[in-house]
Amino acid sequence: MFGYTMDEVGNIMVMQGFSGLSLFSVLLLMALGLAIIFGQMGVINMAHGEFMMVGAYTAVFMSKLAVKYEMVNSYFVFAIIAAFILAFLIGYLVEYLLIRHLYKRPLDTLLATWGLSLVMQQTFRSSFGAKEVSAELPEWLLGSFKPTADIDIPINGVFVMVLALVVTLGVYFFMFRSRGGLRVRATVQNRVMASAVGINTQKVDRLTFALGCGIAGVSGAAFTTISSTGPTTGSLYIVDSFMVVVFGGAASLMGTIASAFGIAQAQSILQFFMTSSMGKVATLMTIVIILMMRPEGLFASKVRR
Amino acid sequence: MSSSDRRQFIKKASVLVGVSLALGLSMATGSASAADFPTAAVSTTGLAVTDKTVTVGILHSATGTMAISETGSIQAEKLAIAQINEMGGVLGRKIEVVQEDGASDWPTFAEKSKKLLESDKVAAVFGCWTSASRKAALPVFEKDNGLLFYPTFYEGLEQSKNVFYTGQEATQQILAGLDWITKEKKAKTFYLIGSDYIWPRTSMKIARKHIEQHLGGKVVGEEYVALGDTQFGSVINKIKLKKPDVIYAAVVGGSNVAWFKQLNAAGLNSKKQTMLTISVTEDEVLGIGGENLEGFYSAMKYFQTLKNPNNDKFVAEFKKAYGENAVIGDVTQAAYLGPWLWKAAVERAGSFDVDKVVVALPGYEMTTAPEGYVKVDANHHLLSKLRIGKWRKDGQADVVYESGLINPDPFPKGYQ
Amino acid sequence: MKELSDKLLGGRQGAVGLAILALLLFVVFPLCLDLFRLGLLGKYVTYAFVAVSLVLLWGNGGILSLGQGMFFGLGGYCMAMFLKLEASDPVSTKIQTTPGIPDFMDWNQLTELPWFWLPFKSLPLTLVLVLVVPTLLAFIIGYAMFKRRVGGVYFAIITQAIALILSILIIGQQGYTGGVNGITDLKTMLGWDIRTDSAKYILYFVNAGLLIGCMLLARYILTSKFGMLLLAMRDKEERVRFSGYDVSNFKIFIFCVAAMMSGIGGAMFTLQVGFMSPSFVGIVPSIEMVIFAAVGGRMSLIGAVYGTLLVNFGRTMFSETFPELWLFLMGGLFIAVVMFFPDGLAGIYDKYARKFNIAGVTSKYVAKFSKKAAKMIGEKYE
Amino acid sequence: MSNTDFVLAIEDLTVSFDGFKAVDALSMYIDKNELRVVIGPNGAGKTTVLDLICGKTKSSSGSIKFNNIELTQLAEHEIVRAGIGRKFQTPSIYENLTVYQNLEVSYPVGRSVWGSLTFKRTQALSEQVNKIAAEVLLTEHLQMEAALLSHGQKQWLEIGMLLMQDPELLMLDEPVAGMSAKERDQTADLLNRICQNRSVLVIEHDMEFVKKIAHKVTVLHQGKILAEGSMEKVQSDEKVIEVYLGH
Repeated sequence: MFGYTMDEVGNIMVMQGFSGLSLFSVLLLMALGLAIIFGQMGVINMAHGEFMMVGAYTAVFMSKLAVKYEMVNSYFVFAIIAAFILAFLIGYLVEYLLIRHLYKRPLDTLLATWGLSLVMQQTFRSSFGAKEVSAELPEWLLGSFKPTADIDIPINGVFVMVLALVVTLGVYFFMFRSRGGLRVRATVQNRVMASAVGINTQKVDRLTFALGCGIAGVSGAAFTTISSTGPTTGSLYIVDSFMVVVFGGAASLMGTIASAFGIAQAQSILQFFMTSSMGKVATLMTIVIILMMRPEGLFASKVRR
Repeated sequence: MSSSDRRQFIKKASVLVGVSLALGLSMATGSASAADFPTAAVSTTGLAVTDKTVTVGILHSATGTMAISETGSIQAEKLAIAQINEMGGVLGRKIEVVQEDGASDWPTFAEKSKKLLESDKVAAVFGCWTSASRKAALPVFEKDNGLLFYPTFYEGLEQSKNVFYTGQEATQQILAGLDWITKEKKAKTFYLIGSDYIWPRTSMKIARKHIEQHLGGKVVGEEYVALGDTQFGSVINKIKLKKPDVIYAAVVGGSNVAWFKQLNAAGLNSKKQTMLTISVTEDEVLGIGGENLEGFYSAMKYFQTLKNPNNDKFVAEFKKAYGENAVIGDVTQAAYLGPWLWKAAVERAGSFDVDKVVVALPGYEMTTAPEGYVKVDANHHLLSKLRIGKWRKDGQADVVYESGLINPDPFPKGYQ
Repeated sequence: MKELSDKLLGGRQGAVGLAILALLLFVVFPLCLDLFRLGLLGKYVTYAFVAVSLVLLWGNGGILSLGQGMFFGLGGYCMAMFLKLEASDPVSTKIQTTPGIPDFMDWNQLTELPWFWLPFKSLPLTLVLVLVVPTLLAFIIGYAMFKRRVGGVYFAIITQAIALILSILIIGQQGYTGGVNGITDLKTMLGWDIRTDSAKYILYFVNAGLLIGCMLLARYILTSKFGMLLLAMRDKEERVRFSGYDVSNFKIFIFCVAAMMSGIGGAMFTLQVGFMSPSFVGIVPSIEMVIFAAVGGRMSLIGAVYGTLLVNFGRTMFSETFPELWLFLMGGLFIAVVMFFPDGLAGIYDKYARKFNIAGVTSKYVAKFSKKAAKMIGEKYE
Repeated sequence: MSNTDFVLAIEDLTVSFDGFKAVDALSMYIDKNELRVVIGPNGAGKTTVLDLICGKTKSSSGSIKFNNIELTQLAEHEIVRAGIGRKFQTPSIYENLTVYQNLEVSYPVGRSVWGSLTFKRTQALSEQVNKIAAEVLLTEHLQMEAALLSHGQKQWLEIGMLLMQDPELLMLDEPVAGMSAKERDQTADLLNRICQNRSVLVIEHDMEFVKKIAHKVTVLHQGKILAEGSMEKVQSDEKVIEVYLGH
């Protein structure tokens, strides 16, 4: 076929399948935090990418410490936990100072968080410099698995995939199997009723927002293994994240997962057969056209409005 | 004369010239001073020249996305100006600097150029980094008859009376590098990949013509990624399918970091794959991480590890000024040349007037450049060498090849 | 006639406000600022077109478009294409492989002008296209979205994505568009050199005049029944629909008007700055223009203009003195406006200044001053 | 089927949300100048029926004919222009506009984009506004911002806005919710006046109020008609007592 042996084509298909899955987990990690904040709470968090960068810079910072104390092989797990905690705390603070005053004005959250993203970018720049930085990665995160001589499975891809799975399961169990999640869902569905039955909705809001930010932090830390860390890197993620969430039907977690999968496969295949930048344009264009025909997203159910 | 003989010769010559130049200068500063060059005589077009000072402009992005790249250039230009002032300035006048921020926004570059030229009346501007910012500012320089020293290696296809290009144009950076890798690595097949904008596309066009028409090689793939895209999975698989002898890369910015990280993770490290890139300098390594670059090649005219007395001194002073951890990339060095070239031209012309300076500079041979000997061509670009650096894990490169002097050719016939 | 003038000026209060703005733009600034600063101001004024369009669309209509930069850019590109063709005559491009086409096309191996460049050989056609191209795109987007009742947040996000697509396309198709460098080195318009000092003055006044014109049009729309319906739709879209109005048509119309105004701004930008690049098409400029409108006051046409001018002057001043602080200030300002002054400068003015009838008092001085100023201008240009 | 006599003829109307049939094979007919009240327990499908008639919800099957015009395929604004006005459960008025402007927006002239841009405020308009304002007892508040009205006045304003359109069929969803006893009486009078030359369809819970106004009552239960007829007849119906009036 096209002058290649069947073996070669087979190997490429395996690896191409893997890069589709890997892109899927990247998009999913990117979008999960936003799916909670935007999908569940209706807050348009334009600083989402910057919260990811909080995580990324935490990882970079931890790696510097790790190099100093010779813990390069084990620090990354701690870095991810630290990234979660730090982003969670900042998110908590931001909700308290900013977001809670704006719940009735969703478009204004967009503008205010855009302002926030500028401030955060400059903070990164002032504290870590304008240049891109990179985290010292442990040996076990580098290189690739080789199930056969001609197939390479990137370890960092696998790592991101595993992390995406863990975080998704975590979110799922929290939202649908715990009392905390029940409170969140109750508050989202009917704020007045929830507070009437004794749920502290303000607290729930704050924790939900902080949780979304925390997850963004985790994904940011994970992405230091596959891409860059700089003051403005966060802005690269924002459109993709929103596309995934909106395309999935904002309020549905399953929708987010399915849409991340769909977009990842489409982009991965299109970028294989077209040039990369045209593949990206074609993907975005498809999403926009589908959204124009089905504005409620792919996975919203029909209800009396 | 073999290349090593020649290097020897140039080294000796440069030491000699350096010494004599230094002597000459000390004489100038010692006895001459500004009094020998009355202001009315050296500045007839209303530039900001007084009996004691002359004002120049620095115009780079201190904020915004391009600040990452342009910071080094600002530092180098300021260092050069400080050194010149220490030596007594230009025509006995201390250089004063007006620094403007282009804020990574192209119209701002045009507007700040206008301010520097029309309000501040600066005698020269050292600045711009991206082609887009230069293209935006260029009409202003041409209209107001200003003087710009532009440091970045770029796609060529431009030549202006009002601009001197201290970095390499595309053919200088590309042709010799491809020749070397074809010979050294017996490369026959090439895969070209770049960010999707004008510099990579022009560079790849030249590379493709050279490979196909002069080297007898074959281009098996040509790929462009959107600026800022960080997902390379599919691209890497395409490369694996084509199995090129050499990947020839010009990916920039955040994409560049993702490209190297993901390439390594996909098993395409330097043990298995030869890559020659024209978009990685010491500045980029910080973000990419030395471990991801180790063993790959860059084609540049300058690397920080270059061994010559000029460079040793330059690196030492740069680190003294900006800290031990400061790194110096190709563009930073090119930016450092700007003020020195301007000083030389002014002294040759005996005047700050742009029209005279512009005529005086071509033909000038500079022996004190950290990169070694350079000469200003009539087309306002520099004759310079190309080096191939092999990256080490610590983020520095070993220079494994050095070409002869290459003539700049911004409008290459047969490559358009 | 009385009714028409009321509609255009928005009553006495509106007329005074507009008169003060016109006085500033036409008399005070040209007298006080040197040509360099005036050129900057002219550039900011082109952004004000977008801010005014956002007052219509977002402040009054409740439709937040994060893609206004796209229309600004399209208008600008239309104008730039005309100017570029004029600058690429066969004589001045004789070193090219194919003389007579723009330089970037030649570098990209194009040997003839692409078909969509052909209309831009004619100035009248170009002027029409400056208006039509942005409007048409807005119509297509608006028709697709509003007929399906996509609104609010979704509209904002989708317009943002479209702006991103357009900017990737422009950057990627550099043989046709000039790529990331944009269309540069524009010199003359029908032989008239747009870079000379006198041309700068003329363009500035044309620009300011067009802005006032757009504001009058916007004022007319807002004071007509259409304007009342816009407000009504913003607050209770459902009710308007069940009062017998086809809401989507109204939204499409106002989106098209806003796009057209932004396009005019873009074309004037190209003329004054001398180039156009994709950096005006993407997400960041689009959101920044929303910021301008928000700072000035999303409900106030005049406020939005002042907001645009102030934010941009602030940016210029700050980036000259404290570049590091600029983003903090801009971000902080934006948060503060959204949180504490949702109606922006105009809101603050309404709250405090109107108490003291500032407008009434100033209008007297304005009348006096304008007579003097007119005299001065006369003398200056004699 | 000839149903020319009826203003509104609903036949075999069904709508389901994800399998749940909110309205199930419903048929209902309304005469000229009739004032019909629909009652039923929560979730019986009352509001959904109004939504279906005015086009807010699209039916799964069945037909709705208004003066023999099929409504199910029309857009909302076309249904309104055909002559149907609808008041929502919670008062739906433009809080940021004055009472006068609220009424003006509802004036059925200048309904196209161009028409609204060239619309002139005529003598006829102000006369109509004043007449309607008097009808709904808001003459004194014409220049007041609508947000400042009392809850009852807001309900009246919305009715007034509908009257501006002069509809042939007026549909009111719980028009007296949140009103004082006096206001209820005034509203009952208002409704009795305005059904002189049009049909009115009302959803209401308040039985006292229903008694005052209803010509005929329809009882809905689980998307189906449980009973229909005069108030007395319905009140004595055993099934009705069981599901609704009983508790």
